[in-house]
Amino acid sequence: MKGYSAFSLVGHALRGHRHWKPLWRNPKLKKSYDVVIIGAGGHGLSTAYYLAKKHGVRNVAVLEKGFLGGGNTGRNTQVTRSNYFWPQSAAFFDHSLKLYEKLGLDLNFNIMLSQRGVLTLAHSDHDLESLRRRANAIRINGIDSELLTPDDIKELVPLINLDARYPIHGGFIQRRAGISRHDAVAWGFARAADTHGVNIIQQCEVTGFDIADGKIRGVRTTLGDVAAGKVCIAVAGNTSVLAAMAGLRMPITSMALQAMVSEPVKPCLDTMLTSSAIHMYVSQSDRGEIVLGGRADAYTSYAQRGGIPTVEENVAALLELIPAFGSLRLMRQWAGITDITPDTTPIMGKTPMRNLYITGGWGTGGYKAIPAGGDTMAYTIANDEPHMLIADFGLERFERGALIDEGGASGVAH
Amino acid sequence: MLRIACPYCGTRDEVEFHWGGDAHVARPGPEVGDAEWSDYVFSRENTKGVQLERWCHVFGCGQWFNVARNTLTHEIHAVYRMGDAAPDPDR
Amino acid sequence: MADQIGSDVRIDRVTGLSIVSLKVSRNQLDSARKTLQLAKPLEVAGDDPRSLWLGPDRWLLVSDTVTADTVIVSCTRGLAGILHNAVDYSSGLAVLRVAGRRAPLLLATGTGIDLRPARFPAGTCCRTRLGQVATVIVSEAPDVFDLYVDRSYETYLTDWLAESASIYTSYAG
Amino acid sequence: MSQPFRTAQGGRIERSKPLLFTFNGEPMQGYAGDTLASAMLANGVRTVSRSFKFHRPRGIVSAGVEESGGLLAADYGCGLLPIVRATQLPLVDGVRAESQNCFPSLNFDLLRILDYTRSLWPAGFYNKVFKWPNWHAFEWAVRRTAGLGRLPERIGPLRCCHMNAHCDVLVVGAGPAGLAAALDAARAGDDVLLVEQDREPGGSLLHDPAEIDGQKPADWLRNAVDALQCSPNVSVMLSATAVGYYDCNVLTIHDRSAAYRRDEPVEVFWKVRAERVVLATGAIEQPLMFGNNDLPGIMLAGAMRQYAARYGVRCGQRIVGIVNNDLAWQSITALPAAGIEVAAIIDTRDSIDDALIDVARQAGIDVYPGSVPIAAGGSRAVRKLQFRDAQKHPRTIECDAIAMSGGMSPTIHLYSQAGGRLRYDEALACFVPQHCRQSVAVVGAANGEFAVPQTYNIGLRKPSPAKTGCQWIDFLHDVTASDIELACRENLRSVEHIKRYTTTGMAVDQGKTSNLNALTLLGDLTGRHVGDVGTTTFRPMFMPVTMAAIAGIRRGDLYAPAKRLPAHDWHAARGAEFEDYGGWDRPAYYGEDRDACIRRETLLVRESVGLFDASPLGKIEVKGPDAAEFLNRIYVNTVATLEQGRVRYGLMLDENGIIIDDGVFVRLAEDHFLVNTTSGHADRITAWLEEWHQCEWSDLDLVMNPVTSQWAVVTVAGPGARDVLSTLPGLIDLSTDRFAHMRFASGAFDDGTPYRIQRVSFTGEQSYELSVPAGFATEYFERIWQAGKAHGIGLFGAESLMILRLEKGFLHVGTDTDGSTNPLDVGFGRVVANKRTDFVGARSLQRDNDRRADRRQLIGFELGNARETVLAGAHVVTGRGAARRSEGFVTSACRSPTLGKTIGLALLERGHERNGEEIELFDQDRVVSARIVDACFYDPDGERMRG
Ligand SMILES: Cc1cc2nc3c(=O)[nH]c(=O)nc-3n(C[C@H](O)[C@H](O)[C@H](O)COP(=O)(O)OP(=O)(O)OC[C@H]3O[C@@H](n4cnc5c(N)ncnc54)[C@H](O)[C@@H]3O)c2cc1C
Ligand SMILES: NC(=O)c1ccc[n+]([C@@H]2O[C@H](COP(=O)([O-])OP(=O)(O)OC[C@H]3O[C@@H](n4cnc5c(N)ncnc54)[C@H](O)[C@@H]3O)[C@@H](O)[C@H]2O)c1
Ligand SMILES: Cc1cc2nc3c(=O)[nH]c(=O)nc-3n(C[C@H](O)[C@H](O)[C@H](O)COP(=O)(O)O)c2cc1C
Ligand SMILES: [Zn+2]
Repeated sequence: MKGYSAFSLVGHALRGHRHWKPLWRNPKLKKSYDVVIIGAGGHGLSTAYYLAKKHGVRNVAVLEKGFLGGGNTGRNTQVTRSNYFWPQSAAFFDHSLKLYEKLGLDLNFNIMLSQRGVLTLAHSDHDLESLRRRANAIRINGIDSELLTPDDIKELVPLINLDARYPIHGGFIQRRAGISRHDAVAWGFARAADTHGVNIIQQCEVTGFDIADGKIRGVRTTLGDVAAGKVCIAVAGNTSVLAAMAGLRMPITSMALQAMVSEPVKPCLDTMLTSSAIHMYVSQSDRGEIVLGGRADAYTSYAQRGGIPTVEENVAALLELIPAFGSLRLMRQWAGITDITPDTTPIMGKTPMRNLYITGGWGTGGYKAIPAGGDTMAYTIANDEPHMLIADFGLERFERGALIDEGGASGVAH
Repeated sequence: MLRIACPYCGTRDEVEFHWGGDAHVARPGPEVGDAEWSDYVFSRENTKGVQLERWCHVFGCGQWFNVARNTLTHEIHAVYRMGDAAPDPDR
Repeated sequence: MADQIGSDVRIDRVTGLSIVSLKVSRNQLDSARKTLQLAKPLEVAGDDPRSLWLGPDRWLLVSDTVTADTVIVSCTRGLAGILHNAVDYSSGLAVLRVAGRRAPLLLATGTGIDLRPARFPAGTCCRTRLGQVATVIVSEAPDVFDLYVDRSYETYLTDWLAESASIYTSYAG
Repeated sequence: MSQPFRTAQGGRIERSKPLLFTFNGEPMQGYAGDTLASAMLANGVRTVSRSFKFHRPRGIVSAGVEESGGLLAADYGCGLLPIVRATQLPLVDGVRAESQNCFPSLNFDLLRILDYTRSLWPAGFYNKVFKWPNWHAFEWAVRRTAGLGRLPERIGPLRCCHMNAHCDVLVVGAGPAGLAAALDAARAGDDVLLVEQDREPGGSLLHDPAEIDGQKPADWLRNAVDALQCSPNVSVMLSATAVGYYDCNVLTIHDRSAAYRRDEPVEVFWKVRAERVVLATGAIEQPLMFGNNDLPGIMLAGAMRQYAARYGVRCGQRIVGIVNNDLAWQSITALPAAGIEVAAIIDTRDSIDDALIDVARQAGIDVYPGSVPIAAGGSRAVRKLQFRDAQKHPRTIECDAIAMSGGMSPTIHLYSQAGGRLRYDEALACFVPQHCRQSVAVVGAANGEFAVPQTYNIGLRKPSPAKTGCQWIDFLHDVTASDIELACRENLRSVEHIKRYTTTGMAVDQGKTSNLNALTLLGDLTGRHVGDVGTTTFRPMFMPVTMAAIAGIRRGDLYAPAKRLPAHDWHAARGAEFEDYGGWDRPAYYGEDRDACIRRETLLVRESVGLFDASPLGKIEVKGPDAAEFLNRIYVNTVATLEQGRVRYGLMLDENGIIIDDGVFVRLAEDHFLVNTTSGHADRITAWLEEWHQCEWSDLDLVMNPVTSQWAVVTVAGPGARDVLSTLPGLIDLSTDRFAHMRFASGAFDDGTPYRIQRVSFTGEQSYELSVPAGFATEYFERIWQAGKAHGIGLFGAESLMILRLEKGFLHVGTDTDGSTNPLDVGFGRVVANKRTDFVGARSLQRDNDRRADRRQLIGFELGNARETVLAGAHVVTGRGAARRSEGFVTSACRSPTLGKTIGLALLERGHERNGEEIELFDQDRVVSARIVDACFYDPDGERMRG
């Protein structure tokens, strides 16, 4: 992998930047692969990367119907945290955060992880009790979490309005949490996977599976059929669609989750702020835009756009917390299709169909999980047994009724 | 923003309604096995294309009804009352 | 309580109404509608008590002369043999009257329903969402609307109308 | 104060109405009818701000929404707002304008260093560096250099609201095309809404002298406007921009018509539902690519003509035109009339209509067909232009302004938002509308009709071959042609990758003047046809919208509705401290000192008698032959066996077997029930019951009527409860043998007021819930209050109630249960076992997982040490340090005033079989020990409750 560094940048600058290598190649689709991964989002790409890097499985293709990183990975609000309630979730997401902390150097690509802290607000004493419940759970899980008083919060966010319609009674913060650059994560993993020999094929849509005696043998695509030893579905909002091609029904609803940005201004918000009570979260990007989002538009949608009611909700909630933002202007709104599960916990691992694996159900919160998701899925695919960190995330948990209810436990799941 | 034609009140804004998921789901009896039961409780059609779904006009007449809506374009092809038969798809 | 915003719209509280909430079994709707001349969809019918259509099986019966009990009794008599439930709801709802040239515009700042006179003539009644809360809007006469809202929201809706009216007035001059 | 660049006469400005304003503190003068931009140009201002990334000087480029240079901070009464477009701001008296993004001053900006070291900061450089030790170490610096402008210090006087509207035809854009469309619709008798973002209608008619329908544009315009004003079914909105086009022909409009007033500025956010939409949004002129094409003084040709014709402003003394199309010739040849010297027109096309050339020559303009612009010269503003003529001779012309035109591009943003598909038109060299699902028509320039009746010839759009100076693509994000080349070289060739890697088109103008050049260049570089390259996705907002306008009046108390008790004021008068409980404003306690009050109220109920407002309790009447059967399917508990006049407690589950609500239900009559829900869930459970009846069991014959708000509920609890109530004339005999615990009765007081009374207890004391019509709430609270004085009655709030019920070990759904708690976990095993018939969620309780012994089950605990306390949210832990593990958590806890010790409830693994066990409670690293005890801490046999 051609090194990126201050020196190489200066060197290339002197030569007019005429000699930079492509981030990835455009290989031709081969007739067969050991592993075919459907979807070149963060999860598909990191799974491919770790398969090649850690498990020596290099004959891997990642098939992408559009452009790589163009799905939810390329349109999310970047919250990167591990303050989850249930031990299984906490262990998994903290593994992810730890990988994120080293990812820039590991991939030799700056993913701009900004550990500015994620602050969750409580708007009533009852809220505060459940935050305390969460904060303690997280601490016991070995993850940093601190309860804050309204004064502490005012100090962190001087612009905040403590006696809002839902007054701020306190909150808790995970200081190691923060945001990172969504596109860079996709591109960094793509570039690294490519250097390890992975074939990333863009503009190649999977349209069906080749199934014989209960086993997946390959996939049908818009560029022709491909034989595959193993296949992994990593398509987020389209999980149900792909699963249906293999005859599987999913406990998933695909909904449009919106995000929006203001015009960029000089730094005025240094932490990531979230509130489950009023369903809104906000941060300021490095470029200066105020980036906010909230609830999904509450009905099935595969159209990558949202309506106006949610925008009104989110903006009104934002101005309730930070009235000063009222004079900023909203520049753009967009949406991604999120695959939401009943317990807002992902669905990872093997499926009833042999050689078919799935990593989905990421819903509104799978960006922060990209490194760990890839790491554990790569293990699961390579060894045909679930990695211990995701043992409880399997599809079978629904039949058993063994849900991991993070939604109920932690409100907004971004 | 969706505009939905309530069969009782006429066309109203999305914000007056509550989305209720798949229509025409049969509730199995207590005798079924875990697999069948969880399929009923958790599995969703989640159709990409025309989906039959339930909506309730919570801010209006309070009635539940069914809608045939294209989840890709958000176009609404049919609205029909609870208990009415689903419209023929290739219409 | 009478709140005057400019000369173009005023908001008053209407008191002393007897209101009965009537629910009729889905199986016997037709006979019920006939015997009591209940309002058709999106309409107001009768004069005392008047019936306001809220849904296919639900009406409000409103009188400013007789008590709710009298209305209920006549219901029970009229609907003998028909499964129904008529309860006094006079205390459950607050009624606000919004009147004046700008009344429709004031309402339009908070509801998406089509209030153009042609589409919402006097005698129209519909339950909708106004300023975030469920409200029954009855068009009594051109530029005169009665709002029936859950009692617990009366203060909120009144404040909401006042604030909206004041902003709109300073906008439109 | 002179306006050196103002023409002697002409223009639509009111020279009789001078207005004063300041730019960077310097006083200047303009006229009513000016925009801030035209006024600044009239005063000879060239450089107005600095660019986003490299802090290069920026001047005014356009006369409209596409402005990429004239963005500054301006205070017109709403505080010093950042990123105000000078071309969009009507000049109002006293505007204070300041340059943006420059330090220490506009003319000397330290960060220009970034420009001189430009080659170190190509597109995506930050992905390659700043990785070690970590990004956070560099981030602060990068953040400070980024960002346009500052958040205003103070919050301005601006107020905002929404407006909803319906119409048959919504016409966007009041140029000739829009006006014509509006007139047609009006004649057809449709309700028409015509919106125009400019402050006057006319669009290109305001500066284009060409005749239209054989009339002078001004006359045509006047006639059109008069005709529209005469038709009652037409309304025209000015200074109103259509910003969003959503499903079902819903459009949003940002109405600034009242925004620029000093007193009471207002912005309105419209949501319009239209049967049909006509987009007459015109077209935006595109820049050309050549060296230093971003220098102040380089403007769009059409804009120069607009400034001359509409504002009487000369954009320079000696101008050179660089063009590739006929329309631009019209614009430039119109300038001399305004006393502007045009030195030359340089056209990249080889063959040009002779008529055009003649016009130019007559105006004394040199003409250079088939030429290639090389680069503009000048440091802070343009001084000269270098180009190569048809004979490939390098030439240089001195000038103080350049009028460029790369051709028109239709304003199809809204059309694309609507889901409209675009097609690249070879002849017009731009994207034009093709097909749309929604009912929308596109007319005029927006539809590619740039020059009716004349035809519109345009040459190839391509970057200058010469490498002198940077060729800027995105003037706002400082993206150059070489950035695009670099991205291609690094194989980011998809249009979406290019956008994200170079950030072209992502600035505050959303690429209005950069996207087309970027796409064209990308096509060239990757050997693709522009049409195949495609565009990026157009999304709302077409123009950025003030967030306060989007929020409307949803600020402060109006952000979300609060429910009020019928006797709210009565409680307030008695010192109630109100807090939000599930959407209701309820007394948390009465008095000053929170803890003292809560303690006092608790003991009061235990020792004498307390009064509590329980009005929010959900009340739903269920009536009909199948009512019992229906409720039997809803509740975990058996309903059928309940006798008339009796009350029973019940749990409701969802289909996954999780507890969603609890409360008592009453059998009023054989076929008539009253269901009580928790206060916070009244609406949700009403909907829940309706859903099951309408969607699943519509065969069951019953009717439901929610009566929550009709009945106010006065809870009287404590040893003296009966004595107090018995004083109410007309109430039934309350003696226990007549009216035992869990009984219900109804009647009327002597004054005729109807009442309902049920003897149920959430406090563990003798307790009655008396319901009277909400209209009588205050009266009856007062009466009982007076009657109770003799018995030492007092008020108690929600907080002490929570303690009272905790001492009693009563469950509070949502506090002591969460998204995973089933009835077995809270000790309802026997009830479930005894239920013979199916009910909602029953089947889920059969799953092994729901019967596991090691589930988290509800238990009671007390602290050994009388002085210790613990808070809800603490966890029950085993092990130390890294080995520490949570076995569950405390759901409720308090220091019991009655028992003088700290007690609580917890959801604990295998809790039910661990009675008596010692446990450790962990809260933010503090650990206390406790003992598991029976969950009922007070009066276990319930004598006080039943007595
Ligand atoms: C607005 C928004 C905000 C969010 N905010 C956060 C946040 O703050 N923090 C957080 O952790 N998470 C957040 N999320 C969730 C997060 O973005 C996703 O969970 C995560 O990106 C999922 O990654 P993925 O690789 O599984 O899916 P994607 O990135 O969507 O990749 C799936 C890919 O599969 C491709 N594909 C689909 N069908 C096919 C097919 N048939 N053939 C070939 N390819 C196909 C798609 O084109 C897509 O590129 C947010 C999501 C959205 C939409
Ligand atoms: N004498 C003539 O024959 C003559 C003169 C002028 C124009 N024309 C023809 O008319 C056409 C140009 O006129 P046109 O009406 O198509 O374009 P136009 O530029 O004249 O008018 C477009 C109008 O739409 C407004 N607008 C754009 N987006 C908007 C939005 N989102 N919200 C609100 N307003 C918005 C603009 O401010 C502008 O006023 C061309 O065909 C031209 O040849 C002919
Ligand atoms: C964190 C974040 C910040 C963004 N900032 C900007 C921005 O400054 N300008 C802009 O035009 N779009 C911005 N976008 C939105 C993208 O332009 C784009 O809308 C989004 O990635 C979805 O892609 P699509 O609109 O092409 O479907 C941002 C997106 C994200 C996730
Ligand atoms: Zn309805």
